[in-house]
Amino acid sequence: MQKGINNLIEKFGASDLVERRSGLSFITVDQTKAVAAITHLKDIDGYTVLSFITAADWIEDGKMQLTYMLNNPAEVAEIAIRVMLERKKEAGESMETIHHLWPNAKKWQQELKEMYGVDFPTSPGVNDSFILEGWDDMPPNRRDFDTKQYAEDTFFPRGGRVTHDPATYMREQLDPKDPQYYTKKKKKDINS
Amino acid sequence: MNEDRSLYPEHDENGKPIIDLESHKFLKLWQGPQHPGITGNMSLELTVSGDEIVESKTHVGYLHRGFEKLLERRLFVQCMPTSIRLCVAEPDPNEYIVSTAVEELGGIEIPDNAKWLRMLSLEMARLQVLLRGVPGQAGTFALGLGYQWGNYLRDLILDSFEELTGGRVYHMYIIPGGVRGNLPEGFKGRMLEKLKLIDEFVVKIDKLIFQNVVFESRAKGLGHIPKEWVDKYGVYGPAARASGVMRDVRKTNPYLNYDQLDFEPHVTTEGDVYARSVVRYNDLQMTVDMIRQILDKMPDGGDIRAQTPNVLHWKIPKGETYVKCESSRGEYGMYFVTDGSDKPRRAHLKGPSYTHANALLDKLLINANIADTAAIMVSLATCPPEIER
Amino acid sequence: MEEKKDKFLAPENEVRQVSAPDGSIIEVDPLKDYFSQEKPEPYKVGSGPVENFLNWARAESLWVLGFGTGCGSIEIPPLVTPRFDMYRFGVQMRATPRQSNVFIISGYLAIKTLKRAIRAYEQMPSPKYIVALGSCTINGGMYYDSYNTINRLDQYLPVDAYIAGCMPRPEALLAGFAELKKLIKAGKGHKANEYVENLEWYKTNQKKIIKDWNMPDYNW
Amino acid sequence: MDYSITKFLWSLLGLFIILNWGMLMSSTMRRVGARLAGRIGVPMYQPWIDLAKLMALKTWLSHGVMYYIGPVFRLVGGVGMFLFMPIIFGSEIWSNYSFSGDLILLLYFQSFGMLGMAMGASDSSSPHASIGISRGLAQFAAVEVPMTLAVIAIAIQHQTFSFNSIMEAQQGGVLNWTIFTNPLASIAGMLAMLGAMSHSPFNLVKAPNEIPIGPPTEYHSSFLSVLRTNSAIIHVVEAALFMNLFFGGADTWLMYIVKTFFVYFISVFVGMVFPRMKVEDSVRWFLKWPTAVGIIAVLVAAYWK
Amino acid sequence: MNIKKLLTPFTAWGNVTKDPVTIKDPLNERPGADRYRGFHRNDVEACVGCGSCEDICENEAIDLMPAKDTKDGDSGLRPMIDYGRCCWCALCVDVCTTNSLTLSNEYTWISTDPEDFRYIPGIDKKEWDNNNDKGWKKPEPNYEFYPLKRIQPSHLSPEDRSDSFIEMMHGYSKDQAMQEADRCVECGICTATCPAHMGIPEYIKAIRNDDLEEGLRILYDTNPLPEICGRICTHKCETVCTIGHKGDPLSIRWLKRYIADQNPSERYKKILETENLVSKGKKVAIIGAGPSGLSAAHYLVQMGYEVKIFEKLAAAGGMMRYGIPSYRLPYDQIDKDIDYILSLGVDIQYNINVGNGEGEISLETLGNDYDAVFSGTGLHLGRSTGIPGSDNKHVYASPDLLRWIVEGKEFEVPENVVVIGGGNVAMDITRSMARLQMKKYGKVGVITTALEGEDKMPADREEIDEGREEGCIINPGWAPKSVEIDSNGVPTGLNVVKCHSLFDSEGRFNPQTDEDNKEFWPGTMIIESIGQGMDISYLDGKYKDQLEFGPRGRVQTDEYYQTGLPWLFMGGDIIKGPDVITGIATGHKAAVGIDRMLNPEF
Repeated sequence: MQKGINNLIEKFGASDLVERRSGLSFITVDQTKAVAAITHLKDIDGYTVLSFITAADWIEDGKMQLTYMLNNPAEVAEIAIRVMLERKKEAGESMETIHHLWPNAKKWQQELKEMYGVDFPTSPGVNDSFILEGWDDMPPNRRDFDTKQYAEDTFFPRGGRVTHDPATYMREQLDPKDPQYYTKKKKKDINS
Repeated sequence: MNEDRSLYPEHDENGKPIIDLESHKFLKLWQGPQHPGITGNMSLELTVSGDEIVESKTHVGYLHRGFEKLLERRLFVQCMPTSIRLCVAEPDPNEYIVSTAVEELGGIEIPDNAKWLRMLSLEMARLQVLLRGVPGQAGTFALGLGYQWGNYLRDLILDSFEELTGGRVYHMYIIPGGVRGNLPEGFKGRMLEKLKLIDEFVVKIDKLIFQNVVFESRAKGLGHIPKEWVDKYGVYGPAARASGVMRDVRKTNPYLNYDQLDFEPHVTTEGDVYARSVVRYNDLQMTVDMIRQILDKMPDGGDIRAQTPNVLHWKIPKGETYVKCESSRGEYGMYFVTDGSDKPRRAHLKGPSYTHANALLDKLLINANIADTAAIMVSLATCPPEIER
Repeated sequence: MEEKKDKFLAPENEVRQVSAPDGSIIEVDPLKDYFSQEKPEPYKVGSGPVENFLNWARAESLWVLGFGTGCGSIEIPPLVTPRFDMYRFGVQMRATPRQSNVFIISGYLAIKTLKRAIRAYEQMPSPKYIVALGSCTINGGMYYDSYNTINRLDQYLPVDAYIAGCMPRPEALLAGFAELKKLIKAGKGHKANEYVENLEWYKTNQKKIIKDWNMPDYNW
Repeated sequence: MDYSITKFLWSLLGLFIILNWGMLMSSTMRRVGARLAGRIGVPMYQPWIDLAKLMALKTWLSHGVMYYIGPVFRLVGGVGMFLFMPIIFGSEIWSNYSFSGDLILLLYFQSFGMLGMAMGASDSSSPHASIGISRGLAQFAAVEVPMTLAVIAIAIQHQTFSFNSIMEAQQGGVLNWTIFTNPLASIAGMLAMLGAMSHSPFNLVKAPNEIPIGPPTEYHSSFLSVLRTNSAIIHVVEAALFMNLFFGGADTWLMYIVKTFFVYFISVFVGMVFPRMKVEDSVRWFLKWPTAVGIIAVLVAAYWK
Repeated sequence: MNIKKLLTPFTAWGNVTKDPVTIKDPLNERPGADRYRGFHRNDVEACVGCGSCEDICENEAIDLMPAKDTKDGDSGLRPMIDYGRCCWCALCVDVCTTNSLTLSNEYTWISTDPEDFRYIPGIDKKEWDNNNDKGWKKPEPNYEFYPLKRIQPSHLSPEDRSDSFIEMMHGYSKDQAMQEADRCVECGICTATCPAHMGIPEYIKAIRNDDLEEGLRILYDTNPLPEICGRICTHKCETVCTIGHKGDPLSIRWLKRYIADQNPSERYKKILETENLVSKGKKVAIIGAGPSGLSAAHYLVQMGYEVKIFEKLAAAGGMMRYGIPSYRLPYDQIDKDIDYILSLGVDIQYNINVGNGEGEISLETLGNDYDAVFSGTGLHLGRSTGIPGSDNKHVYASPDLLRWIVEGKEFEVPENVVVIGGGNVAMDITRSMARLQMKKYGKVGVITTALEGEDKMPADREEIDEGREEGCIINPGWAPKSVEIDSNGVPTGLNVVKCHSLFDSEGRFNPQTDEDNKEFWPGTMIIESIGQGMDISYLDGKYKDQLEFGPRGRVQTDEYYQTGLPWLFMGGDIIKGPDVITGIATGHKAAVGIDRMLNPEF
């Protein structure tokens, strides 16, 4: 087991350990203990590099997962800290900032605020727009944002395109009179 | 370099410069997005006093396409054409990390021949970037000659890519399960001929750039990254190696068959633009050597792809992984989450430019000359599409 | 009526009061002061042998704006370097829109870039031409379902020639320039006038997607 | 016909020839540079097409009066330099308006264009133009020092401020050229020339990598064509200046063309293989080496006489 | 100042002596590489319009547009590419099931009109259609986007099965079924080809999703006899399966059987939501409990009719029960399907023949008593070759023998048997006889011959191969000449001559034989299995005039199998086919026709 994991489990009550391969582990830490755990990993266990912070939206489970990827260059080991936030319907989950540990964390936090709506109060410039400009819809990376629908409504693709499903089209051609006689819908109608 | 610049502008107690634009002592200067001295479509909001930068802020998002969102609605194989466009200059690491993440979570073992071919395409991609990037560093100081020569050779490498993969810039060569073709007939011979030309080129740019007094005077001491910053700010690849920290995924976490190759990445301690270009220059030579080794060691033909399930409805069980490789700019990784469906739940690209171009660049540009911004950016090899994705 | 503050207006563009050296207070409205608000007029298209000669000159001296708006810009360096060398065809790169008359839209346009592209285009002196590269400018290409890239360039800017490909090779670009030259020599290179004549329509389309329209309608 | 009118017409013809030669020279140099890079380069006639094209573009932008006058000043600087320097040594009709103190006037005209540009650029409301021109003026001021020192050294050596006399003193063989008779002044002067020609490494003024194009950022269409006309003229005239001072002048048009080409080529020869220096570095450099050589040259010349 | 570093850069001027490396005429001099991914080409003859390219295209750049006539295995659609979307990744080429789609190495296309960039490769002629050797093609072998090899279900070895009538094919296990289902590209061409238009891709998808109840619902939408069809269907779908162009077609039949096998019969009603069927009060009579009759009964009872079946024999199933040996189709599986249909409320009367004779119920009675009559009486009479000696009593017709085997009727099994015929029924009787011989003598002595050559035999390939594994001699390409009969009136064997072609140049049946190349195959029993005939004598009488008869004595019907008599519908082998799935399809459609006639508002 790679360095630091025992500590995480014992001191910070981490759970759901997945050892993906040698030198890469995923582990869940409670939201309240996450920053302490990360600080511990950085200061004591040598995980001195923050590879990235990102999120994954588990809308079905009502969870917003934050992933902190920490790298220990000396041991060639990586730990991903998962933090499961309660997902809110209209964005606005909140998490403590870690920009005091790594200066560039503020950019990821700014990005998460913009793209996922996860707030990091006290992170500098977290409310500034980072990638998007003049965005007035829900944070686009949230799972319930339908990018295709948005694109079709906003950017109106070139029209005049139709396509045919081979099975339907063939049935229409081979059985031109009543190609749909077998379909479920019609039979249900009859049944009712 | 050594003058005392602390007097101007004054700083408040937090160490922030006090900038009053109304005083007319300062000027707001936008470098980009329409600007020849910027690495791609991004911009720097500079506050300058005379020729000196007192504050810098990186603005990105001009190339944002929402890749991570788009990948969430694509089948695993459909992720490939989309994700290779994450970084235009060097698309192959994108192909590699996405394919490998899919293979790892889907439990596919690729044939040995495909591993060698993947390495070949990754190293060729690195070579074509460095052929532009090494002389491009001098190009930012308006010495465009090496850049012109380098670009010609890059075109030759792109020709090889075209032969091997069928694409000039977007290769679509590495796909889940393996690669999309064996070496064409006579490829090795033609490649070795081109490498000979590159050997000549390496000597020529050494004379033109690294033996050049003006280049040396401008690049030395510029954009200095101390060793402590490497971890703190997240510096990767050649930039970290120029500051005396060994960072090369090929060496530290060998993937594919890199452990069978004989190579030693160059490490130096100066940490300035000159050191970074020297490290890149050595990388260029090393890459040429590695391609020779790969061509020498790789088997003559064989299986190119392991059989995957039907790609049209390939479902991968729930899991997450982080796959990384060494791009010409440094560690290039993909955080990939699957949820048991036929599409990824989350794909997050981690490119070195993200850290290089944001906090680090803002820091490095303070007190630099306007004329040096391009040089510092190029030396960090910032690539905007991988910042905003 | 209370004036609603535009939430997208950048702070430096807000109307503000500045004290002049003599102590008086002046109100500054940067949007009005920095840009010309005049509605543009279409220019006159001449005819006869002089115009033919000028068209020839325009065609043989294409100055391309160095603005890499998308992936396609990766194929511009090969064009100015030994392998393809477009200088010999009279195509040159310029660094500023004022001195350019060809705008290569190199692929997809994020909305943020579109805003800059519109400004750059409007700053170019007429007659000016747009060459659109790749699928993305025709019908959205790869990013047809992206929330941040446009689908059809012709809705926002007048396009003279499209080059198919993702991305088009340098040779295709050279062929595109050859085609553009043909158009100009035939006197068909006046899309800039179309833009001015249909300004309303273009502006409506542009404003539909550029939500933070904090610039004048037309600036040059 | 009145003498002054014929003189004017001859000068005009000379200007026309020099303008065309300047454009031909610039395309030639670009081709040489392209060949060095392995390219073919622009067609020989490209500058003329560019000029015609620029004329044909619509002008629809104004930044105020100085914005219009700037290019005119610039052109006046170039034409002025041309007018007060004899073209062909010993030829009455190609002597232009040279007079006994023309060298002093010429030094003045050298800065005239730069000042005009400064006025126009600063009025063009582009920060890049302002930064460019401030760099330009700083560097120009530094270049003037060794340049003036070299001119003073030559003036002392030949005891004259007249081009004709300086050229006359250099006749009768290659070894009579100033470059051999007064090598120190020549070195100072030639180094200053590298700055005056604004080629790499001393072209930060218009460095597109930081400040797109520099002072002329906002100039387009016919304004730009005026600037381009001027640059075609000024390259030849600057080259002719140094030719007259150090390379014995020209006694035929052929010699004129060969020598100006050669002198201009020196700056290209250096410029192609060096990156550009930062403006403070180049100021420092000019005030160091060329100035030192120039001072020695003046001292040596003063001692000798 | 370092003088060396001041002077070294000037060495770059050495390059001025070298000639430029610029390509002189880049527009013509640089064709794309051999593998270049340029513009699309399509071999429209090879393409079947399966739409896999459309499915895999992540840019939605491909539309399927009608371009040719639809025929079996070819949807008549061809891909249209939108170059406002395409990214030239060539996944469409790699996934192409027929390898017809390729990319050329042409890459220059400039237009001023953005609407130009759409075309149907191969149909809209382009200049790059002809440079066939250059450009991207699917890479060499072992590069497939879907497995080409079929997963074979386990089965009894030839030793174990050669003397037993126990079902020889085991069904798929879950893993096998999932793997096999995974190979489907969901083109749906099979759906159109299947006479019953079953929702094949949909139920295969249900297998992939491990939702077998949904699978069963999809099956019963179009086919009320899935257990039976899952075993003995002629699987026309598999012959057109697009995967079959490059590899083995999907085992659609075994997948269907997998769904049916995995659903226990007691849950059928719940899964299929047929627990409470409401009757509308109208009555339909069905003659014959074969596939078409059962199918019609199933759909009619679902639509709310009172249905009564009149069956001549003692058990339902028709040829499925009496014509197919139980090692292929065990009786319990037939019962599973039939019992479910009967449990829906279908009334059935056995051992009653419809006809004009004594103890028979006449069609007229049915026509009067019921609102509609569906007749699916099938083909029960064996056809004879008519060669000399074929009228001997030891020369049997295969339907009779097969029925006897099912009924358990005793008959003498000789040591040597000769079977004439190359169809599936011939294989059935061959292999059945082989099993009986094995039981009795411990060895097999069956010779089967057919007019057709080895490659043209109508029987399924696996039937032939399995028959050979079991020891039968299958020797196609011979024409029967005469039956040798000894003095006791018992045949001693069959004289055959080599047959080298079956049809003449105009496609008419006209076997060409080589009289010199002849053989004698010994056998004391000769079985003729060259097709079956129908018995529609019950139509005789007053209705015969109102019916129209077409070729081969078949009654002419409209597309709902309604005959000239509005209340009489006919289906099954006597109208179309012969095979089970066609019977089911006709029964289903006739049921819809009856419903439309009786309830015109639907």
